[in-house]
Amino acid sequence: MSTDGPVVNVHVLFFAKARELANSSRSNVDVPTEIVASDLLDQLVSRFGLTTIRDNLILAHNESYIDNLSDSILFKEGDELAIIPPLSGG
Amino acid sequence: MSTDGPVVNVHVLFFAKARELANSSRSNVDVPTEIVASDLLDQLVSRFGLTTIRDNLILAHNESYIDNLSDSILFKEGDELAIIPPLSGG
Amino acid sequence: MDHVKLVNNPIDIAHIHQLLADEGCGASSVFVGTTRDNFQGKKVVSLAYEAYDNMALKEMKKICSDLRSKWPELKHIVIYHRLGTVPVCEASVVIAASSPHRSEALESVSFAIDQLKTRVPIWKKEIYEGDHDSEWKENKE
Amino acid sequence: MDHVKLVNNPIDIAHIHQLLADEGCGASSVFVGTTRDNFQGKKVVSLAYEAYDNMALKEMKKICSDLRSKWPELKHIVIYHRLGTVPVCEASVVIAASSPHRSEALESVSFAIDQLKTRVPIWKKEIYEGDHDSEWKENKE
Repeated sequence: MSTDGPVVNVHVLFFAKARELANSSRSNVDVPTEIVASDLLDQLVSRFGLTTIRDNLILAHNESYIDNLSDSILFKEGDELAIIPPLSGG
Repeated sequence: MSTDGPVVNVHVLFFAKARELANSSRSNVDVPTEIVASDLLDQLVSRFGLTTIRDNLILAHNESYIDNLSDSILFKEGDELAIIPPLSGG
Repeated sequence: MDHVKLVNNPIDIAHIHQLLADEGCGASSVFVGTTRDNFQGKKVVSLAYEAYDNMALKEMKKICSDLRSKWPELKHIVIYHRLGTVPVCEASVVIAASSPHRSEALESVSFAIDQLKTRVPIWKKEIYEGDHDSEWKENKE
Repeated sequence: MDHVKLVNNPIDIAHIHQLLADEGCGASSVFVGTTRDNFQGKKVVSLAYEAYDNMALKEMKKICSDLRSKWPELKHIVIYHRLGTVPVCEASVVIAASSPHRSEALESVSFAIDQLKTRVPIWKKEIYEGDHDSEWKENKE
């Protein structure tokens, strides 16, 4: 990821359509220790080829939804980040 | 039943508490060919010992509720009349 | 299809679910009413149900028609009521429906149980432990 | 008790009803979501479900807590979701609850299925007959 400050390595999980587009269900990525969620999402989208579904994605950090993409996320080494396409359980 | 005009013989069915008080589940009774439901109910209540539950009873004529006790009922020979205490199915 | 029945034996719940199955349906809702073990501090041993059979079946069928006019998408409807003695924990009534989408199945079953309690001529008597007199119950409006 | 599970095999509905049984309960409500055979004129052969397992279980447990704070009388709650391939007519999700009185059981199950669809990270892909591309579905708000 493009970043100037300190970075940590986190696990990124991909599901459903995002998994298919990324051609991967899991990846390890260096991320800044603090970053605005929408900036992070943009970087992941471009790196993993998710442009076509960008506007439908949300993020979960350590198994909790990031409700607002304008929020900042604080990362620690080994955190889990998930790319969440629209849900369709039930 | 006390009546002056033409009468027909009908089946009267008793259920639940009414059955217990009447000591019977079924009886044949002569009724006027036309009578106001509340008058009929009063006569049945006194004849079959249902005074204690009078205000909680409704009637069904040929398997249909008589929604309003001030309605008149028209009877034919062999009709079915039921004394219905408060329902408690379910 | 409408399945309406008064039964004298335990109701087979798995069978109810089979009656609802349909390839075009995405949702089934099943309500089961069971005998509780207590009422106002008295221990209930069992319930005894009786019905005005013919009229009860007629009213149960009317409930089915009412459901179908309110929720035309409904596929299968089941209304079974047990009569006679029903021990604690066993089902006295089962109301179930299936439909392509979930809201119809859920709403129609809720509506049907309320209807059943107010208009189907069935009565229950609670039989208590000890020397408490058994009691005819009364559904609230 | 709360019973929350992701399962890879057919869900045993009779077992769900057993989990709900309780002597103090008068009511059980069971919702079953099943695979439909059609979508916009295309014939559906099966559904493939995948989940973010740990988070899905966490969200399912949160739904249980939410139900218990909204309806404190609830006795047992069951939320089972099947993963992998689910053929037409088989259950993908079962949500069930028991309570002393019927309104809690009925309302909580309706509420829970809406919650599940909006917040539990599970996805389904419809697999169609013929040469139609399979499609990731999207729950409506």
